Amino acid sequence: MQLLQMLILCFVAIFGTAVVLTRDPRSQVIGLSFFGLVLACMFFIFQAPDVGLSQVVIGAVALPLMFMLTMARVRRNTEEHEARKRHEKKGKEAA
Amino acid sequence: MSLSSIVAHITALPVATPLGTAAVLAALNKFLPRRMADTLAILATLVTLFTETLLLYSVRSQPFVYWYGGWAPRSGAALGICFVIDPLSCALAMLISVLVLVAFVFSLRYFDSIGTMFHVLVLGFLAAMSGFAFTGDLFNLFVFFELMSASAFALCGYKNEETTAQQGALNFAITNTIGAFLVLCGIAMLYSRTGALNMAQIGRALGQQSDATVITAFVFLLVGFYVKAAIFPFHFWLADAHAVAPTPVCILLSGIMVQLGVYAVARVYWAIMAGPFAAHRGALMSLLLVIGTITSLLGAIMCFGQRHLKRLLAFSTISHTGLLVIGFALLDPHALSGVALYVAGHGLVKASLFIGAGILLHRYGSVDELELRGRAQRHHFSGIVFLLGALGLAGVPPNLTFLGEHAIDHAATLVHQDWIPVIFAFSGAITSAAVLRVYGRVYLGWGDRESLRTGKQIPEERETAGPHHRIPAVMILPAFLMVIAALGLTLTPKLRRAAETGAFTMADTAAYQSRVLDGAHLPNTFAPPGQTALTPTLISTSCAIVFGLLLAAWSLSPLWPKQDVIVRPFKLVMGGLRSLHSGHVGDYVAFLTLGAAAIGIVLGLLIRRFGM
Amino acid sequence: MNPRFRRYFFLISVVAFFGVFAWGLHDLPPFGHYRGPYGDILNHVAVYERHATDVVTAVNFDYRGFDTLGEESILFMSVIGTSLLLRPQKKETDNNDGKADNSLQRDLDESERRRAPAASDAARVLTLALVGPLIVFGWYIVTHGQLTPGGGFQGGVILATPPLLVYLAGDLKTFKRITRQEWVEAIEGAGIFGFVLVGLLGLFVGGAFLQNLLPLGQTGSVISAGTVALLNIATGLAVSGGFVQLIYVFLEQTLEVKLRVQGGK
Amino acid sequence: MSLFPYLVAAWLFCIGLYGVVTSRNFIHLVMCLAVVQSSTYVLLLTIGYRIGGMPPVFAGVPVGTPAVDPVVQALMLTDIVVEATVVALLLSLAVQVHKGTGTLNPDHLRELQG
Repeated sequence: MQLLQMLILCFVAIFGTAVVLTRDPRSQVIGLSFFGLVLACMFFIFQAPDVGLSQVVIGAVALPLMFMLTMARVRRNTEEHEARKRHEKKGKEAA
Repeated sequence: MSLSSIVAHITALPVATPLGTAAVLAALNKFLPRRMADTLAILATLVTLFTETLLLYSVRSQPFVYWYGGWAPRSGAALGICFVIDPLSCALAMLISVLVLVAFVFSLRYFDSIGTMFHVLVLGFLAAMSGFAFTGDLFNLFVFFELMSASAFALCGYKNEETTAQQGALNFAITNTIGAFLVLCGIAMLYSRTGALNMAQIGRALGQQSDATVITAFVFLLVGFYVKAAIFPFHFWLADAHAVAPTPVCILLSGIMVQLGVYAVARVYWAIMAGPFAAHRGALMSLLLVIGTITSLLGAIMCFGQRHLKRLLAFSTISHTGLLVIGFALLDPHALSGVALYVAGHGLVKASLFIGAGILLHRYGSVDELELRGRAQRHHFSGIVFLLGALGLAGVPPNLTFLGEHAIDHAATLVHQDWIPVIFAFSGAITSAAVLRVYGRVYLGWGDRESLRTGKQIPEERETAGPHHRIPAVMILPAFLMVIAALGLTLTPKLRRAAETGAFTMADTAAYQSRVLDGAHLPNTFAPPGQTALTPTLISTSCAIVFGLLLAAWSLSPLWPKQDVIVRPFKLVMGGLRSLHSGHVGDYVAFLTLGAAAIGIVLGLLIRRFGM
Repeated sequence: MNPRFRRYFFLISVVAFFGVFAWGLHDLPPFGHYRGPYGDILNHVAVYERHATDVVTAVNFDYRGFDTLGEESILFMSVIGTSLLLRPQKKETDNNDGKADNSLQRDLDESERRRAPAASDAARVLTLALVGPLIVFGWYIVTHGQLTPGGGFQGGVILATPPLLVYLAGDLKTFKRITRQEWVEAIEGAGIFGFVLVGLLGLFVGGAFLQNLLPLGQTGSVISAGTVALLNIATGLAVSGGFVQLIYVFLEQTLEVKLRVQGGK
Repeated sequence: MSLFPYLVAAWLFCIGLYGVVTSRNFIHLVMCLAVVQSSTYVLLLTIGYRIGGMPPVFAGVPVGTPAVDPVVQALMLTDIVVEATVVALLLSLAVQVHKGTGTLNPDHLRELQG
């Protein structure tokens, strides 16, 4: 039992570090959702089912979803900027 | 039934009323007309203010403790959450409500209608700050801290067209969130040690022991709350956030939220840490005096170097919060009463100064000192706010700030820290000089446009709709009422005495603990009577205002050195200070880490190695 | 500071910070030896006093119920704050006229369509079939908070997922209809207001804010633990409304074009 | 050995801060903040743990069986809500910054200097 707890704590430390060191947000968000699951496992192992349940719904689902939507929006922004630039170019050429 | 037992029942209202009203306003977002929302929000604030007045009246002789859910403690162990109603927390809550009321009244003329969201957030902010002032439970303090943050972040980024506003809010949010995590770590460590979350119970369980855990936990709480209070080296976010927030929000952030960070540390110290640090007061005092002095000087110097009016006022807030920390650092109830008076005086004055800036923005569409030069020459009326505000910042009698400074000076002489009035004079002089310079340039048209090229220029759009050629009464009136209140309240008899009673009651740790845990009915603790000399404070404040006037006049005169001939060392120092305030959140967090580590190491060494 | 200098500066600070942290931690009671008394007292009395078998829920909604009011308000304020921050900027709403802008709009719509593949029918059926069970499950979690792990918060989040599934199934119209802002905001506000109301009723009936005012019922039955159940439902409402709005606001950010096009027809 | 779980919490705090300071993208930065926050979960969870304790749920178990601390779990529930909300606010601010400036890199945002 003790061993299992130490093991999961090691996992938490490793996954947390990995999330930080992943510089690309797109892969990082996958790491984050795994990290959320590992945390949830930790809560169950440490006899905290209430917290574990919340962590599953928040940490592993809701948070990554928000991150992904934000990134989609940011990508759209960039596309919009570029599209606008292209248009200005076209307009100039036409003139 | 006595009055106080009836009044006890309304203790929950300062939190419940704003939250309930906020819920209604949010639910009816799409259906309520704007004026209706204004009315409801102002009504809720008035109810809160009225409740707090009743509470203050009922605790004038004896504080009481209110247990939520009726969970009174059993054999000295708290089961639930309590509010501790004592004179100082009531007075603080009243100040909060007054400023929120002013913010609502000012925003009656606020720009685009976006439903009721602004009202909802400000009401949430009000509930959070009231709860923060009253609570006697450490984790509850954290909850209200976070509620305060959540509403403040959103309010700060309110102008979502302006990218600087979003950046300022982002810096604010990131640094304050890390501060909140530090607070939570501190709470966890204290909980692990004592098995309690009630402040009185933690204090009693700790007794006199001050081991590594207790010291570290206190350092974490201190740092977390001082991030909110914008104390060096955690102050960087404040100018970014305040410079860009809408005016009514600035009133709340600068007028009271920042000072609540100082209050939280004072509350934690006297409820929990007075015992453990009883033998180490010297260590804590010297550490905090150093931090407070640096903050105050740095804030004052940066304040004078600004041309963006709101940023200038924001740095002045940093400077004055540093003074509050100096006052608290004396760890003496006399000084605490001074801090309380100073908070009230500064809150009123700073709020009216921000309104002054808001009026200029409304009338002339700018808060840039150079752009505004001479443009308000025909509107001297609103300029009086700046004049009186400058006097308040310098602490000229009969301002509340003068009373506060006097109490702090008195406590300082008791512990032989006679240099403290000098710091007060310096900060007062520089910050009031900055405000007087603004007055001279904007309202009198003195000075030229070139002499102050250094400061940051941030474009700012008008916040208000409607005709801009006149200044609405809802803007100018609250500002006048507040500066007059800061002057008039001083003349009320016994105010000084009442503040001392409040401070001595708050600082009476043993009485606090038995009130909360044993249900003891103990009267307020009264300060020993005695007259104190006014002379040092009078000298200090008159120096402040004289030097302030001279400095302002010099900076507006042709004698003021041009940018390229400024003496080299001064230029270097200013350049260095400026580049520290880089607007880069990574820098801010790095400084936060360094500050937390340094405070921990210094305090630990002073206590363990040097036995202070 | 340049990035390199910042990194070194920070590394030195953080080593010192870690030292301070570890110094504070080494004096804590050793791991695995919780000493109480707060938790132990509650573990002993909560079941008798509250007739709730899940002590965590009893703590959250009764002993420390006031904290939970604050917690729900934090959620509430940040949902309102998020929709305030992400409200359409003026320049975004103003650019719909003019020929050039229209063709720009068409361009953007085109790229949008290319990126989002339509859901297959099988996927739609499967996703929509999940909606019913999820609602039942969420409701179960909300109402059994005092008995088993779970409660208003966890159930509320689960109850917020069906609209998301509807969106995933590609049914934008229904998604828009069930996430009408008026309703979502009303549900959210009702949850918070309900919490405050239960508290105030406790004040008038029992004598203290949030005091229990209902019979405690039979330990182990669904209707037990008095106000805890009511507060769970209020929290469930507030949380589900809050998360639906949160998801909606973020989705709206990515889907501005799509929603605008479909709404216009 | 009895200190190890606490040190994991301290480690997560520090590594999260490292990510925040060196981040070149606000979205990355917010995820690093989530890691800092997870440090508080670990700390709260481990200080309330009792070896051999069961969960504080007494459905079908007699009261008096050794159980872990329910209070820290209640605190962590609050903590998790706080995380979700702070993340939502920060992300919306980041989106707005990107809308206005076209970048998410803090190194490129220098409008607030001085």
